[in-house]
Amino acid sequence: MALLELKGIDAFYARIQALHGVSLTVDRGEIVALIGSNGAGKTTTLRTISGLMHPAAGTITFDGRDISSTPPHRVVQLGICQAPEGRRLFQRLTVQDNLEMGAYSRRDRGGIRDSLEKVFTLFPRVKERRHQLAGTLSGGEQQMVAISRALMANPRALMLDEPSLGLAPLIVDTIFGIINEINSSGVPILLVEQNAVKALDVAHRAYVLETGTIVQSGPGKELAQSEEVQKAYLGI
Amino acid sequence: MNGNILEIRKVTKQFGGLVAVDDVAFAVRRGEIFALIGPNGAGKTTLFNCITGIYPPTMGSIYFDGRDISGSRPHQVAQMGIARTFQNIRLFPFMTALDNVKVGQHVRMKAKLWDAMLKTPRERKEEVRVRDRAYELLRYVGIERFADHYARNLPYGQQRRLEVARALATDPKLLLLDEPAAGFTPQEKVQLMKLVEKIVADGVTVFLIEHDMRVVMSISKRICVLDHGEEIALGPPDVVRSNQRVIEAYLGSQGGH
Amino acid sequence: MSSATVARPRPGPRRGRIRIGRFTLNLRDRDTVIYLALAIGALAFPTVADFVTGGAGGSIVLLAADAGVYVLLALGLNVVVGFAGLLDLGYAAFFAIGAYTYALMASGALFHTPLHHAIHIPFWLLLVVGVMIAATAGALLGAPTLRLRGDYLAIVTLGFGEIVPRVFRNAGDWTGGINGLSALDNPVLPYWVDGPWAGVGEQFGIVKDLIFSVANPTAWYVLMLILVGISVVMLNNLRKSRLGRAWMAIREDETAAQAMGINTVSTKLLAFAMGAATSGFAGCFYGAKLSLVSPENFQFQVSITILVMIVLGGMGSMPGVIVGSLTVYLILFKILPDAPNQVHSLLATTGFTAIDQPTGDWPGLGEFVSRLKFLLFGLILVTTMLLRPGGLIPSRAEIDVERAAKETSALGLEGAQG
Amino acid sequence: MDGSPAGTTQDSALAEKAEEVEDPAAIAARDQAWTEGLMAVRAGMVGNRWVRLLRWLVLGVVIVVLLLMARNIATHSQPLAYFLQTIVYGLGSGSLYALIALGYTMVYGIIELINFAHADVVTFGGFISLSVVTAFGFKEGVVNGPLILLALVPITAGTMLVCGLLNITIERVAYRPLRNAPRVSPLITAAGMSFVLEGLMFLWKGPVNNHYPDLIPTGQLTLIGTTVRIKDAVVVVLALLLVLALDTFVTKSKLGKAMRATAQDRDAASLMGIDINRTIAATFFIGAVLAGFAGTMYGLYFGNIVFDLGFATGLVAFTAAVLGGIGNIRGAALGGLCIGMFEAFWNSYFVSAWTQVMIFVILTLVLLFRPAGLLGMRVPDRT
Amino acid sequence: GGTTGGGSSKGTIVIASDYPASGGEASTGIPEQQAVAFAVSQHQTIKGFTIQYKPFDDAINGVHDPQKGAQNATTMAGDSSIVAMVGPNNSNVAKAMIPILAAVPLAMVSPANTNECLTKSFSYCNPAPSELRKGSTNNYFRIAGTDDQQGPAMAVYAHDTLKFTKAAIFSDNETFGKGVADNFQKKWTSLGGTVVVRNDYDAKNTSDFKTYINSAKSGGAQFVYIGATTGNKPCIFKAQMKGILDVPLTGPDGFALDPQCIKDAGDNATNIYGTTAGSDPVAGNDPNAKSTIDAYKKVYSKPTDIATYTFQSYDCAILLIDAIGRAIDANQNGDITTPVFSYYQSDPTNTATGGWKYLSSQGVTSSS
Ligand SMILES: Nc1ncnc2c1ncn2[C@@H]1O[C@H](COP(=O)(O)OP(=O)(O)OP(=O)(O)O)[C@@H](O)[C@H]1O
Ligand SMILES: Nc1ncnc2c1ncn2[C@@H]1O[C@H](COP(=O)(O)OP(=O)(O)OP(=O)(O)O)[C@@H](O)[C@H]1O
Ligand SMILES: [Mg+2]
Ligand SMILES: [Mg+2]
Repeated sequence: MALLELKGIDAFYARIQALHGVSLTVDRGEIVALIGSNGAGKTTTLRTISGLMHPAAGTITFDGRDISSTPPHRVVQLGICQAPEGRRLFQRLTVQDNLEMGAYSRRDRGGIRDSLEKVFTLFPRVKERRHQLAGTLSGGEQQMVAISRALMANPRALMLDEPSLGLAPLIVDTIFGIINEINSSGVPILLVEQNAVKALDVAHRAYVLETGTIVQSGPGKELAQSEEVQKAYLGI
Repeated sequence: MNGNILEIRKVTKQFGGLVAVDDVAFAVRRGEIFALIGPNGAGKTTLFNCITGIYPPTMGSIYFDGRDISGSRPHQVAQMGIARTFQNIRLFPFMTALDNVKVGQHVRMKAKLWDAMLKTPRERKEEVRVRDRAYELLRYVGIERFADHYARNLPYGQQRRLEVARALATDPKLLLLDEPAAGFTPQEKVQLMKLVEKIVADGVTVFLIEHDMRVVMSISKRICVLDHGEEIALGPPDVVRSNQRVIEAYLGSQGGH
Repeated sequence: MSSATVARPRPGPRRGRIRIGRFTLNLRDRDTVIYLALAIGALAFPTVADFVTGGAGGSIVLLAADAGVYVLLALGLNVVVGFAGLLDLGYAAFFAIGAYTYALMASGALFHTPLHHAIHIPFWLLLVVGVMIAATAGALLGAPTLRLRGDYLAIVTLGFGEIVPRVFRNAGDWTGGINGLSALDNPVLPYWVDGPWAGVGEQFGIVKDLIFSVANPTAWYVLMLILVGISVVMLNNLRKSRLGRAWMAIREDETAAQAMGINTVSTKLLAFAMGAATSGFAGCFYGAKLSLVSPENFQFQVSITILVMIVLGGMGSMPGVIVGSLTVYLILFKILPDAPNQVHSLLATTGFTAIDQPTGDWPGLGEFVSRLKFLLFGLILVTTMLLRPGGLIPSRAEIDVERAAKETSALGLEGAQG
Repeated sequence: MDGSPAGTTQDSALAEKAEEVEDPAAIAARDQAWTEGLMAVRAGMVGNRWVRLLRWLVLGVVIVVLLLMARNIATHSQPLAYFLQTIVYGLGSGSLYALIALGYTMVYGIIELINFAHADVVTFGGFISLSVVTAFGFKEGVVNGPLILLALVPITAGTMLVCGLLNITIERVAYRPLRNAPRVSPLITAAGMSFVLEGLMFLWKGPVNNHYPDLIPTGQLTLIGTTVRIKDAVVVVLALLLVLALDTFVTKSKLGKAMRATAQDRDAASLMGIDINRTIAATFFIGAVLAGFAGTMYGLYFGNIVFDLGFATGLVAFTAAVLGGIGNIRGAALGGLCIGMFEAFWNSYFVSAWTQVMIFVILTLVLLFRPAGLLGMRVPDRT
Repeated sequence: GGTTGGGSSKGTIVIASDYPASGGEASTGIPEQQAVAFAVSQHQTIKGFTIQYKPFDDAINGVHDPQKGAQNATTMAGDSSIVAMVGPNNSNVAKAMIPILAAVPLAMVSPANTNECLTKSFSYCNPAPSELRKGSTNNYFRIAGTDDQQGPAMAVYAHDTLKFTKAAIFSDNETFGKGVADNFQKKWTSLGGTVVVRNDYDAKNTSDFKTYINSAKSGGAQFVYIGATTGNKPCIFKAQMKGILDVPLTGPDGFALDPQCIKDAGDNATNIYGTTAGSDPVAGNDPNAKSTIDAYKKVYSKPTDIATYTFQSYDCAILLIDAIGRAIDANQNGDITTPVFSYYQSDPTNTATGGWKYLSSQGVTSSS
């Protein structure tokens, strides 16, 4: 059975239905990409999984447990962690405090310290700025902190919402390297990306979302060959 | 006055001990598309903020159209003809798209308090004009059908467009775009490039910050590269692309694109 | 593109519209309907009041005229809080300034000050002068607050609300001190204005000036109606104008507003000034009708009451604010004060007089109800807000927020992205 | 602004610029000042020139007031003793303000709500402990001496607990359902709750002043003509200890950090695994525990409680919180002490009818120069 | 106003009252109201007419509000069954009500208004009483001592009897309190006394009086004079004097004779001197008063049921009821104001305090 499974999810913002019967699965050890144009409902999908929104219909199961109506902090405690869209850092906390907040539901002090070291080696820039208030970082720096913060939770499953947004080309490469690296340590990743080329490249499997509906799915490499996908998302 | 619409003259911006922009000097020529690139935290947005009066520069001065604008307040800068969009979209979320654009025309309107209170014919005429122009701009960026929607309810891509329309509504001579293509699909990026080219063709100079090299390299005339607040390269795309320092500091493997 | 998810049909263009000359009334527009209902209600009110009370409607009509003072105040505060998004907790200060302006310039008061010369400016002129002075005061008091954002501004305005009445109280040489000023002039309408038809020949068969007095409730009522009418029209025009949009833009995002060329300083000042101007109207009317101003009556409670009115009615929405202020006024000035007497008479007619008798700790039901007033008012506030967080007649934006909030989650998590 | 045609303001601004030839060092120095808190709010304020002018003006006024005060202090018949005694009394009431201000600051810090009902919880606390004290028959002269402290400690603790529970209930009923409503809606329910609490206490204890027995053992220390009673010392020391404890708790403990995170971004906080409902409830609880303590102390220290005490006291305490920098614990404590001290000095040396006016004038001036309060800080509005 | 007929009795006559009956000011307002109710319950009929009582509340959000007072006055004016009213409690409410009720006319008798300018013409009075009535005949009467009497009386007492020379003077900065304190100070200085400190505190915002006490102490004050009403904490001032300054506290009847004051002062409730505008109903031993008070206490047994002006309010009601009787006798068609006035000239016997008697002999209550 899949680790994370969505079945027929409907979700609404006020009167607007953002998701129409979305079903997807993420298996242990997988990188799954979710691509789609703006407003397709990618972020909404992640919000629903995290419990920030509750689906109007359908079920979400994680590791065999129904989490459709679990509040977000419980979801995190179960091990699903998300680097949300728009960074959402704690602006008036320092970078270091932000990272520590990422490890909020962990109890192993030693492990936390290790994770911190690891994050610092991944992003030297973050280490350099660790005493600065998060709110004063540049856009890209904030993005790095947001990803680092998610890593600090040492999650069982990781969701990244447009991790490459606003990052310099060099850092984008780094990010995808990191994604691979984390995944190879056994953590499944659900990846939402505009940079479809890279996303499909690292993903084992991928889903294409259009106006709230999954229109296509399959192995990443395969989708990258698909004509519609190429036209719409790869810019070829 | 020369062909430069904007001159950055040795501008430095410090935050406490941190030098975000370090003695940068370059000029943007009238009618071109000029790009500012550089690694994250290089000081690009900070420079935009200095130009638009959100922060005063610590040292140096900024000339727009031959006038020193350093230290002017944001609304004065907008009045003079510099408009901008923001790295994190900043629309007026609970105003309709149409009203957002109308706000953009604020500086170009003349109605006084009494006109507004008494709804004088003058004011009414102006309102009609403003409304028509707003629709025109929405059409220009391709989101006319969203005119009645609250800005916050627009999809992300349309919000970016709306921000551009709102900026254009101020009748700028110079348009600053901060990462306009961030979060766009390739298709949308192409549309955006077309839009930018259209804007330039209509006589507005565009000065943009962007991390997507395909966008930057294909539309900009000249590029300035910042790293750690310092200017490390300046020139046409080809030159910049092959500059070793730029590749090391910024482009990495993507330099080839 | 996801246009399909958000596109919604635009309202039908022509149905439900009535054209009267240049104006079109759109009967499908909620606000228009409410305005219409309010206008009809207001016009019919004196007659209905008279009819219902069997010819003794005078005191109710006067009550309604007094309520108008609060309607004006609420409309003014709505400009500051609802339109421009500047939380003002000391609005009573401007009310006080308006009232004292009238009191000093339309009574013998200045004779007792170091000036030694009384000034008796006619009410009609003072309406204009009072508005100007209040607006200036608004701008002046607003000035130091302009650098502040959010609730820091609120607390400074709260400070003004505390300072102004105390200054009036302590500056006894000029303001009558704690005793306040009384015996203020009544407005007088010269006969040539109200026309020969108004007061034809009661005494000597000649026309005479129409004097506003307690004996003439309708005059006050009509005057108030006109003031409210003018304010509503002007403020509504403002809301839909360049300035109104600038206020809203500042409310939504100040930095972005600046980048659009809006001078936030002067725009905010104008919001304060317009808010204060409306309260200048209210202050003049209050002073003229009550013939008394005293520093005790512009305290924090008044500011809070006005704020409650606009929030309860629906902040930012003018019909909402009018309905809200009338409702709260009715509760505070009529229903709650009358409740004990109602209970008394109810018990008397139903024969349960026993529970109305005080015994030991029990003060009698009527008396008990009288003691409940504070509690009741509080409960009314809390429950109304819980039932309708956006107010009785919310503005369009708030309807949206509310819906989003409700549907986003039951957890109280934010729907919109920060 | 509508009055001025687009061109003129900008032209004159430029003209001004041209006249001013400032050397880079001066510009840099000015810039430094900006970064220290002022810069953040540059958007939305009057031009530099005006600020500088105002600054001098205000400085002038402040100096005049200080000189006047100095003169009054110096010309007093017993200058030193009187001065020191004023400090002692200022500290006493200041620390009570500080305690109450803490509750405002914490709640504001986490959900940006001016909790109008907070000071009524303080009053409520006072009434609870008063009732217990009366029920046990404690009175002046009946029980005295150090033993009374043995009884007061559990009574105070119990009061604190009851207040905490009350506040949690209020939060649950009146604020939580409105967490996503427009900002002012919870403000109105807070005002409503304040009325409800005052209404209840009105029914319970009537409209009159309620005498609170003076139970803290008498005894005093006199130095240089200045008297410090045990009462004064107890209030100040306990209040300061509590402030310190709370500050350490919020900056160091995990719950404290959760509070700060929740305050800044609720969604993100919940994505960190923080139970925001619990965190917010905890904040209300702690605020009210302090309120319970403050209420009891208030009664013991000032000797009376009245049902609508919260109204005026709350206003001052909230002012104190803002003065110190709302959301900031040390700021609230500092603000409370400042206001208590200022009141004491103004009442001692000047006309007290103007005390409240002066408090708000000072608040305005402080905010004019430090728009985020004495210890508050604000993150620049990043674009 | 006027009387209406019908029913088993000849008709019903309604007496109204206007007090702040909610919020903080209810501490005086509610007992005042109860006292009128009590008086009416004692005299349920007069000369064949039934008497009823209708209280009005002039407090909005817990603060007396002249606008509300004016509204109440208009309602009373419009209700033909109401013939007279007791109250109001606050002078500025009276100012708003007098012009309205003078035009009717409808008699008002206040137990508590002490502002001298309501009835007396001094040069500093703005407006003068006649201006306030706007040309109508006088309809306003009161039994409370005016501010220009109590203060000086205490000054004379402190100077002549207590032989003090140094006074510390405070007030609650409200109409009554500041008025008496000012008048005290005027007389005191004219008698040659020294004022070591004079300050007006903000009653709502002040809980801590120690700085004031300290200033009195360091100036060497021999006694403290506070112009205030009980609710404004003068006796808490006294309580806080404990252990710091051990001198007498003096003041007007606004607090000094109020039993609540003794409670407020706690174990420092000694050495309090007060003036009174009449004889003190509670402390005094007028047997007539005592029986009335005891009867009242039987119905209203809580300690908070008696506050300042409670029995003065009772007196006003009795006064009105008697006047109504005279009006009926004289068949004056409901004109109560004239009988009320004439009543002052005669000799009363049946009131609780007899306070107005004292006053009428001073000739201060009416300026007709
Ligand atoms: N807070 C909101 N209120 C109302 N509608 C919303 C809200 N957030 C998103 N929507 C709508 O829901 C739909 C899905 O949005 P979502 O954010 O999930 O898209 P996305 O695929 O993540 O897009 P993007 O690439 O722009 O991030 C869009 O049509 C959007 O307009
Ligand atoms: N208000 C501030 N206070 C302190 N440091 C700041 C402030 N604003 C920016 N910085 C710092 O200045 C540097 C430049 O930031 P800036 O936003 O200009 O970068 P950028 O080039 O736009 O980067 P990105 O591409 O990531 O958006 C960053 O290191 C940032 O942390
Ligand atoms: Mg998204
Ligand atoms: Mg940037």
